[in-house]
Order: sequence, then C-alpha cells, then structure tokens
Amino acid sequence: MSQLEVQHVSQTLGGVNIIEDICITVQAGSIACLLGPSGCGKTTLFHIIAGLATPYQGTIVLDGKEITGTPGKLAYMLQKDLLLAHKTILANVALPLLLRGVPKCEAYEHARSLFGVFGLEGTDQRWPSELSGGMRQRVALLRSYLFNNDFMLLDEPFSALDAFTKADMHRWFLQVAEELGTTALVVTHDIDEAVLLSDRMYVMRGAPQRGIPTCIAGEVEIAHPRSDRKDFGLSEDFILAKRSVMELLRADQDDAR
Amino acid sequence: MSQLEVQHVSQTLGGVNIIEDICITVQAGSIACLLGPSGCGKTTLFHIIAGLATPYQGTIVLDGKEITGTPGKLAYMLQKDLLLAHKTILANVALPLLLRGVPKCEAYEHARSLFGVFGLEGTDQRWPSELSGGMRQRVALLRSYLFNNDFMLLDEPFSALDAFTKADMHRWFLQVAEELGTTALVVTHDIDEAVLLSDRMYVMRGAPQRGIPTCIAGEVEIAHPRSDRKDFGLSEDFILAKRSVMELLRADQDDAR
Amino acid sequence: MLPSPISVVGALVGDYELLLHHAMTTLVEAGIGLCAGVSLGFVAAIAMDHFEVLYRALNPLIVLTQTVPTVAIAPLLVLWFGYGMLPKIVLIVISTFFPITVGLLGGMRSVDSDEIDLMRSMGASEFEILRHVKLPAALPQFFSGLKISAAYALVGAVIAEWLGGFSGLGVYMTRVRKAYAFDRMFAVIILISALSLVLMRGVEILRRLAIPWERVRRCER
Amino acid sequence: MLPSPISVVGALVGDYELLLHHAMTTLVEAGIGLCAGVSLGFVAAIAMDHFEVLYRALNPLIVLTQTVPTVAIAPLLVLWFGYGMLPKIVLIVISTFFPITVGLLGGMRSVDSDEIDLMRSMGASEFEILRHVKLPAALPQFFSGLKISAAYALVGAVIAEWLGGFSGLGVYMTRVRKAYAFDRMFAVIILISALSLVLMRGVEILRRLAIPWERVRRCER
Amino acid sequence: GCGFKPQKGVGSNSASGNADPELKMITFALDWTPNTNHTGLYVARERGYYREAGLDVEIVQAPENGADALVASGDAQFGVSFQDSMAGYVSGDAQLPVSAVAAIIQHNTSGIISLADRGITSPAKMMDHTYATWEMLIEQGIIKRCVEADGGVYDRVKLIPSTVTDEVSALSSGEVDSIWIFWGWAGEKCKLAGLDTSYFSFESVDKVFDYYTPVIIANNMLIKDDPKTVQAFMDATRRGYEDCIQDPDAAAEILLKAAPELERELVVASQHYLAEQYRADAPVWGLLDQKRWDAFYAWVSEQGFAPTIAAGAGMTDAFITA
Ligand SMILES: Nc1ncnc2c1ncn2[C@@H]1O[C@H](COP(=O)(O)OP(=O)(O)OP(=O)(O)O)[C@@H](O)[C@H]1O
Ligand SMILES: Nc1ncnc2c1ncn2[C@@H]1O[C@H](COP(=O)(O)OP(=O)(O)OP(=O)(O)O)[C@@H](O)[C@H]1O
Ligand SMILES: [Mg+2]
Ligand SMILES: [Mg+2]
Repeated sequence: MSQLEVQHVSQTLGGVNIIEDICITVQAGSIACLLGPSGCGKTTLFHIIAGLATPYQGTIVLDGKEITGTPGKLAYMLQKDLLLAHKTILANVALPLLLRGVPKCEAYEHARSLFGVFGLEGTDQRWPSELSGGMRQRVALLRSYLFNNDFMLLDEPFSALDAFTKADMHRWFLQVAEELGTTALVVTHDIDEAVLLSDRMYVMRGAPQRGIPTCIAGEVEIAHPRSDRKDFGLSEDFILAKRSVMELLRADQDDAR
Repeated sequence: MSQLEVQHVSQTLGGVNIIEDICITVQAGSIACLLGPSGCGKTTLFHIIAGLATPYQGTIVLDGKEITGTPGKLAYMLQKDLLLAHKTILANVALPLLLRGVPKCEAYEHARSLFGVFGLEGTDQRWPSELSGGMRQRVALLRSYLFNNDFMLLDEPFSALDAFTKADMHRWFLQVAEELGTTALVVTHDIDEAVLLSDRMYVMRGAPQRGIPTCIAGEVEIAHPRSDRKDFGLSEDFILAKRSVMELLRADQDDAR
Repeated sequence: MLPSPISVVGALVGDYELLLHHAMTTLVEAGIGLCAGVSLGFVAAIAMDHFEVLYRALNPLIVLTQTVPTVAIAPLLVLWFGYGMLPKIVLIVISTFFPITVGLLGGMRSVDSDEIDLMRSMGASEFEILRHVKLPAALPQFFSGLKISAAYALVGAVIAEWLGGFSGLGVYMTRVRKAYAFDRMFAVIILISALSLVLMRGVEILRRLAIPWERVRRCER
Repeated sequence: MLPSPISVVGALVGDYELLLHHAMTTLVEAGIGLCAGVSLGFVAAIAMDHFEVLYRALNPLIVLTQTVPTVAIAPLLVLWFGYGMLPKIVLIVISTFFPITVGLLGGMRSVDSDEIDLMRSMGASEFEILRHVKLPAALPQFFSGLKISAAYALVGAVIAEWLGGFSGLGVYMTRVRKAYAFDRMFAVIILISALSLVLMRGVEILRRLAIPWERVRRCER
Repeated sequence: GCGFKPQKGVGSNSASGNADPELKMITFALDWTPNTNHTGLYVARERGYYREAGLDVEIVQAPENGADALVASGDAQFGVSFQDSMAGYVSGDAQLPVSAVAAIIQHNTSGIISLADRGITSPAKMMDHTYATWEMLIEQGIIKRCVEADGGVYDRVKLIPSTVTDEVSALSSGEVDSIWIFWGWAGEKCKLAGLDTSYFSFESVDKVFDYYTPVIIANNMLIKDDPKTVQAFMDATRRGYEDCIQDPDAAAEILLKAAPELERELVVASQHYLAEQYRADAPVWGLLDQKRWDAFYAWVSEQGFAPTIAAGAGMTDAFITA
C-alpha cells in the first residue's frame, strides 16, 4: 500500500506548455482514474510520475519520499504495448522478475501460471509479432503487474479489448487490488470503465497544441465501496458519478472550442 | 460506391487455423461493423480483404471483380497507427495523395485543409514521435480517408480517443459517409459504437489459440436509417440491436469457456 | 626510428607546397572513387533487395571482391587500365562500395514489415516503397557504412598510388620512404589522418542533416 | 599475362600440401585476430555508448587507426612486436574492430527510446538495458559489421604476412609473385576467396541462429 | 618545394596536350620509385636527347615488381629489371617476352652490410648472426655459396624474415645484424648517417656473382619489329648516363627536379658513387657481356633454382656496342 502525491507539476515539451500546476493525490489502497481529451497531457504526466521525465516544475511524492525523476519505484504500463520483439512472450512477461533477481526457472514458472487468467494460454513460446493487438495489451498488463503490484500506473490498459474480455480483466483487476491492497492510477477514455474501477476520478482540461495548457478541471469521488461493484453499472451512484464526469469533460470541450 | 463480398474465406497462420469459412457482404454505400473477442482473427481477415495476405481458401470480390491478394483497391487503416517516423505529420497524411500522383503542393494543401476537422491544428510540421496516442490514431484515419473514401476498411479506428473526441469523429464519419456514399467495414470493440455507426453488424466467434477456429456467429441488421442517428442512442432500435449483439457475443464467450 | 615531433612539423611546413599538390591528386581520386563506390553500392543494394535471384547471384561475387588482396591484383589493374587514375579509382571503388551495400541492404531488410504492408495497402509500387519507407529507414545504417567507406576511400587512394603514378600522397609516401626521410613519412601520415578526420566529420554532419527525426527522439517526453 | 584456368587448377592441385600448410597459418592468424578484433570492437562500442565523454575522446582515435595505411605502419609493428604472430594479429585487429564498433554503436543508438523508457520504468540498470534491449536490437547491425570484418580478417592476415614471416598464404603469395609464377598466384587468390566465402557463410548461419525472431516477421499475416 | 613541376600525360594519350605528334610515344616503367639507378633516363629526357631521337618518353613508376609484366604485355616498351629475378621467366613454360638490352650498372654493386662491431668482415662471419632474408631461392643460394666458400656453415646463419625498409635503423637498433644492400643507395645512406659498418660484395667472393643488376629490359616484339626505335632509345639513354658520369652534381639536380621528395644529400652522394660505377671498366656504358650473363645463369640452373637456361637467353647485346 502506497500513497502517491503529484504536487504542482508543470511540463514543457518542444517549447509548448503541456500541463500546468497539476495536483493529484492517490490514497494508499485506492484506485484513481485520470480522464481528459486526447492530446491533453495524460501520458506526459504519467512519464513524469514514473520518473522517466523530469518535470519543469513540481514534485512527485510516494509514501512521503520524493521520487521526482527516479524510475523503477512503481509499475508503469505504457500506452504502447512495447513488447520486446526479440524475446518470446514468456520471456517478455518474466523480464521484470528477472530484473528483480528472481531465478529464471522460478520467474518463468510464476509468469506462466498467470497466462490462463489473462486468456493467453498457448502463447508463451510465440513471438510478439504473432499476437493480436488485444493479446499484446494483456501481455503488457501482465508484465507490469509482475513488476510491482503495490502501485500501478496504467495508461489505457484495456483500450484494445472487446467488451467481454475487458469485463473479465476488470473483474480480475478489482479482485487483485482488493486482495493485495494495490494502489493504482489509471488513464482511460472509457467513462463507464473509470466509474466502475475507481474510488476517485480526476478530469483534465486543456488543449496544449492550441496554446491552452492542461490543468485539473475537477475531481469526482465515488462513494460506493469498490468491493461491491457487481451490477454497480445500474446503480444510482454509478449514474451520478458518470454524469458529474461527463459534465466536467463537456465543460472542457465547450471551453476548448 | 462499392460492394464487397467475402466468400468462404479460411486462413491458417503458423500452423493454426485462425478463421474458417467466413462470408460477409457489405452492400454498396452501407457501413458494416465486425465484432468479436480479442485474438479471434479480425485483423487477420482485414489483411486478407486488403489484399496483403492470400487466404488459405476463399475469395474477396469487390464490385463483382475478384481482388483476392491484390492490395491498393481499398483504404485500409491498420490497428497499429504506423506513422512513418521519418516524415512529418503533414507528409505522412499527404503520402497517399502523392502515391496517387497528385502534385506535392496540391496534396499538402488538401491534406492541411482537413487538420482542423480532426483536431490536429498546429501539428503539421511535427514528427510522429511528438504526438499523443490519440492524435496519432486520428492522423492514421485521416491518411486512410485521403487514400480512398469510396471503400474504407477500418481496424479499431477510434479506440484511443476520449469520449468526446470520439463522438466528434463519429459525427464526421457518418456525415462523410452520407455525403460521399462511402462503403465501410469497421472493426470495433465498442458495441455502442458499432450500433451507432453501422447498418449491419457481424459477430465473430472462436478462440484460435485454444484450437477453436473462428467463424461468423451471426449478423444483426439495424433498420434505423443512418442519416438520422442523432440521439439514436436512446431509441428502442438501438437497445434492440445492442441486445442482439450482446447475446451473440455472450453465447460465444460461454461457448469458448 | 621515430622522428621527433619538431622535425615532423618541420617536414610538414617545409614540404607544404609539394604536399598540397600531391594531396589534391589523392583527394580527387578518393572523391571520385567514393562517389562511384557509393553509387555502385547503392545500385547493388537496391537491385539485390529487389531481386532475390540477383542477391543469391551477386552476393558471393561481391564478397569475392573483398577477399582478393588489393595489392595482389594491383599489377593486373595497371595492365588493364593503364597508369592513370582509372586503376586507382577502380581500386577505391572496390574497397568502398562493400560497406555501403552491406549497410543499405541490412537497413532495408530491417524495415518493419507492417510499414511495408501499409504502403502496399495504399497501392504503392516497389519503387515507392523503396523511396518512402526502405531508404529512409536504411539511412542510419547507410551512414554507418558511409563512415567506414569514407575512411577507406582515402587510404585506398594512397595504397592505389603505390601502384605507380606521377603524383598523389601515396607516391610521395613511397618516395620519401625509399629516401629514408622518416620525418616526411610521418608528416604525410599525419596529413592523411587529418584529411580523413575532416572527411568523416563531413559524413557526420551530412547524417545530422539527412536524419532530422533522430534529433527529436532524444527529446525527453 | 592471365594464366589458363587449367594451369591454375594444376597449380592448386600440385601445390596442395604446401597450400594447406600455409593456409593453416593464415587461418589461425585470421581467427585469433578476428576474435580479438570483435572483442575489442564490442568493448569499445559498449564503453562509447555508455560514456559520452569516451565517445568524444575515442572516436577520432579509432578513426585514426583506420586512416593510417597499414603497410605504412607495418615496419613499426614489427619493430615493436617482433616477427612472430603478434604484429600480424595486431594488424588484423586494427582492420577488423572498426566495422564491429561502428555497427554496434549504430545499432545501439537506433533503439526505440520508448523501449529504454520501459526498461528504466522497471528499474533496470544500464547494464540490464544493454543486455535486454540494446544488444539484441543491435544484433542485425552487428552481424552486418561482422560480415565486413570477417572479409577483412583473412585479407588482413595475408597482407600482414607480407610483413615477413616463414609461412602463411601471404608469404606464399609474395614468393610466387617474385618468381613470376602467375598460375600459382591465381591459385592462391582463388583459395583465399574460397576460404573467405566459407567464413562469411558461417557468419550468415550464426546470424540466423542469433536472430530467430527475424524469421517470424517474414511470415505473412 | 622549389621548382616542382607536375609531370603530365598518361599512358598513350600522346596526341593530347603539347606532345609533338611527330614524336614516337615510349613508356618506360621503373622498377619502383625513382632513384639514382634511373638518373640517366631523366637526364636524357631533360636534356632533350629523346626528343632529338624522335621519341617522347614517359617514365612511369610501376607497382613493386611490376615492371617486367608491364613490359611483357607491351603496356610499357622498356623497363628496369634485375638478372637474378629475370631467372624466373627466361626459361621454362611461363616465359615473359622481354630481354635485357643494357646494364645500368656494369658490375654487381650489392653485398652484405653490417655494423662494424659485429665483425662480419667476410661471409663466414655471418654465422650466428641474424640475416634478413626475402626468402628467394637465388638469394639464399648466393648467401649459402658465399658462406661455404669462406669455410662457414650456412645453417648457422640465423635467417629472419625481411621487413627492412630502413637499413640504417634496422642495423643501429640491432633488429638485424646483416642485410643485403645495393651500395649505391643504402650503403651511401649508412655512410651519411655516420654508421661504422663492415661490407663485402658478392662479386668479390665469387666472380660468378658479378651478374647484371639492374638492367634495362625491352619488349621482344619491339626488338624484333622495330629495332630502329630500340636503337634510337638506347643511344639517347646512353648519352644520358654518360652525362651522369661526367657531371654527377648536375645529374643529381635533374633527378631531384623529377622527384623532389628525395633527400638531396643522399642523391648527391649516390650520384658521385655511381659515376664511377655506371660504366666502370667497360668501354661504353651499358655493355652486356654474354659470358658473364651465361655464367650466372649456368650456376642458377645447376643449383636447380630454374629450369635449364639456354645461352644468351633473356638478353641481347645488339644495341650497345663498344
Ligand atoms: N504470424 C502469425 N503466426 C501465428 N499465429 C498468428 C500470427 N499472426 C496472428 N496469429 C494469431 O491469429 C489470431 C488472430 O489474430 P488477429 O490479430 O487477427 O486477432 P484480432 O481479432 O484482430 O484480435 P484483437 O482484437 O486483439 O486485435 C491470434 O490468436 C494470433 O495469435
Ligand atoms: N516530444 C514532444 N515535443 C513536443 N510536443 C510533444 C512531445 N511529446 C508530446 N507532445 C505534445 O504533448 C501533448 C500531450 O501529449 P500526451 O501524449 O501526454 O497526450 P495524452 O493526454 O496522453 O493523449 P492521448 O489520450 O491521445 O494519448 C500533445 O499535444 C503532444 O503533441
Ligand atoms: Mg496518451
Ligand atoms: Mg486486431
């Protein structure tokens, strides 16, 4: 269980102000979703949180320790699946375990045991180029999970999945988070998904390419306990949360025009 | 306006039977959506229709002419965005026009005039690596559109877009299809999107990696005219169609287990 | 055996005019040879990429040209092509086109096959695929090859001049060596190295200009 | 001037035993030299990739080793390293490590920066990034370089043997050349070419084994 | 770098530039780089002797050991070679169609040089010392014969492969004890460098080793079809060498003008030495004595270094007459 704080982060890329003064807090053991228009700077922010880029301003704090610019502290699933073309699927998935010093046999064993849950049976000896887009995405998710299931940073983890596979993965994710007390920050474009998965949603607003730096438009808390999200989609809490987010997003949309 | 017929197509890859005896007809001027579980073989089928792969069995017929194994006959937007890293965004978008022999100036002019509609203002001189995932997807869609807007084959064209940008693109797509009489076959995981955009939906069923070759589970016709899809989402036709598709998909899901 | 640096500099300054004259000859030979070698390497790579048959047929032949020690065939080259520039340029071409061909072929074959599919789906001809995808993608490896080739072009010219001839740094080198003038020997070696460095620096600058998108990648996200 | 093919084959058969003996020497030299050159090239590339300072410092130096005509420094090498194998191996190393270094460096620098980001996000050390991403990605270019180097190793050995020595194909070659035995001259050239072809074929096979994922890509979708 | 004028013209393009179309184009291939062995040719060209003879002579620097092939193929009409290396192709079944037409230096001025403190004053003293060999059969045969004639055992000469390009440093660094040199160039260089050396010539050990080295060779077809041109060329060349004998200093200047890369001091010293040696005791420069020629080849054949060589093979004394 880890707590993440994004404090007053701003970033400039190629001379363009992308995000400005972003503050986000993800409570230990909770799941937060980040929504915002395409190109607003979600991935940019995630790169900073993951320590892969240094922000122009601001700090990232994990469990009270500053980790700005320090990679390797949390699991980061990038938007591109980025499977290493020269490793088999199994080797790709087991890589984070090897990096952590787990012996090869054990790492492969452990990785293989999760292939079923992810609907990847029979693909362990295949090369990445032999998998479909959705399968690659699941491989990338599994890899991130194996690296660190204490804090996960997921950039559109389910976008290439069909409705039912996606529902399966949601169920798995919620269950794992419940069991292990995983903390997570998830980017998604699917509002239903955001409401279903998270305790809190942050909505970003801005259009950096048109000169409007992105900031946080608002946040929406979901009171409904995460442990009880079966058939949540039809509950009032759900509709309420969804409507709030839609309003925040729409305001942004109108704003940007 | 073109009519596409996929006749009894089967394919085997790496010794695995992926799809078996697939038959699909897309009427001239209509839009069809293709749904199916992740990894079932949608992209495989699209590669065959686009002429990039030769099927093990079966033929592809466009406007009464067989085009099996002949690429270049229709616009194909691949699942990966595949922007050429060594060309600017504008050059990427204008490429199909140049390939068709349009003079450079004119091609660039024409391409640039559509940047606004796609929310890509100010990106024309950028390199692909400087764009966000959703922006890249829109660039790829624009490129396909410029290649051929008579028949379009779109593999998850909107999956990386947020709800509002997606709605914008839907509106644009329906309008263009209406105006130009575009015929299209679209892969999507979003059932709402499928019902919203199409005249007919095909649902695939199978799990080739587990030894179950994919076939067509069924098709759903949407009677509601495409020219009148505003607020369609709340209509009875919509709910009806959605439910039918869900049933087909679910049956598949249960089946595969 | 090793002359003092002062006497080497002295030789460099003292023979300034003579060295300049010889260097011109060598540079012209190296320049023509490099251009011809690069062109040939280009054509060979493209042809071999396009026609698998040609690849199978030409590959051993090309390897062969690299395996015959140049100094061994030098007398033959003189016999066939005379005493002028031609045998020298032939020799330089032989030693420069190989890295270009290997680099370009490697680069063109490493292109993501999906990108080629994309181009094919847009009805691109083989030539258009070459122009828009394969060549740009092969540029980094091409420049790696060009760097090697540029280094060899000058040395190749010098060695070729040992074949005989009237001027050139290789001629100068053999003569001063025979005359026991080791300070001048080192002076010309330094000159050759300096010229090579300038040449390779030029390749580096060309590379930067030709691959602008590489600069962007470095930019942190 | 050109001997008839029959007399060349005659020479090849007639001098069979002698050629075999000389070829052994040359192959051993080329083998040791190539291994040493590849190792050195490897180390240099990795060091230069890792330390930008080193890159700036070493790059001109490495280029320099390529620009000094080997035959010019050959006497110095003998002076420093004696008459044995050492000066020959040094010469081969000098001519083989360059393509390796250039290829590896080029390959390592062409890695998708996102893949490196991914590795960093998983807390990978520089060494682990090298091992899991950069080196595998540089393999195609490495093998392009190795192909060039292998071709040069044998020729380098032959040229090095002109430095003097008691056996080796280069020694044989100078002897028959001085004796104007052109049939045997061509016989040895053919032998050298054949050996090179075998060597490069070996590199090609190694490449196939080392890059299994390349085979998959060819597979049509 | 004073007075350097680039030589122009390549191969057979005699019609271009300011070449006189009346003149007959002749290509002369040096054995390698220009040196004092070649001065007579440069003098003859510089002073217009060739032009007067109706010839336009171009002097080219051939690849090492390459002149013979060039002359044999007819790409050059004349060239420089050595009687010992010609043994490889004047008999047997791979003959080159060339013949020696003049001796550049009348006697064999080569021998073994060593540092004085090694005490190699006669061939037998080479025992237990190193000798840099080119590994040629004839070369080693000569050393063997010399050592044995002096009462030594050849096997005790320590052979090392020759990599010597600079005799002075090879000797003074101790890299090698004894080296085969031509006195007119390397010997004079050692003297100029102030080395204290011992030297003996092969000719002084055994008269059979007074063979001709270096010689001017001509293409056999040319000799047969156009003896007039050969004669005209040889006459003009002889005038050149005779000028060298007369005025070594002026000859040195002419060589230096053609090859400014050479070291003036050495060229002058060498020129003075060779002034005595070009003609030596012969009545005219260039004379070839068939008896001496045959005597050496008889020894070569007898040792089995070459197939039997017929009398007078590879030479003609028709163009230089006393
Ligand atoms: N080259 C190949 N060799 C072997 N199997 C392959 C190859 N390419 C694809 N496959 C298999 O074919 C099946 C279908 O892949 P395809 O990409 O068509 O799926 P898809 O329906 O597009 O899935 P998604 O929705 O995840 O993109 C997958 O199980 C995949 O593993
Ligand atoms: N290297 C760069 N140089 C300049 N601008 C960049 C660079 N990288 C990203 N950008 C810009 O930063 C903005 C935000 O990009 P980012 O990828 O963070 O968006 P995103 O919110 O993740 O969008 P999406 O939902 O489409 O993935 C975009 O406008 C993009 O063009
Ligand atoms: Mg993003
Ligand atoms: Mg797909």
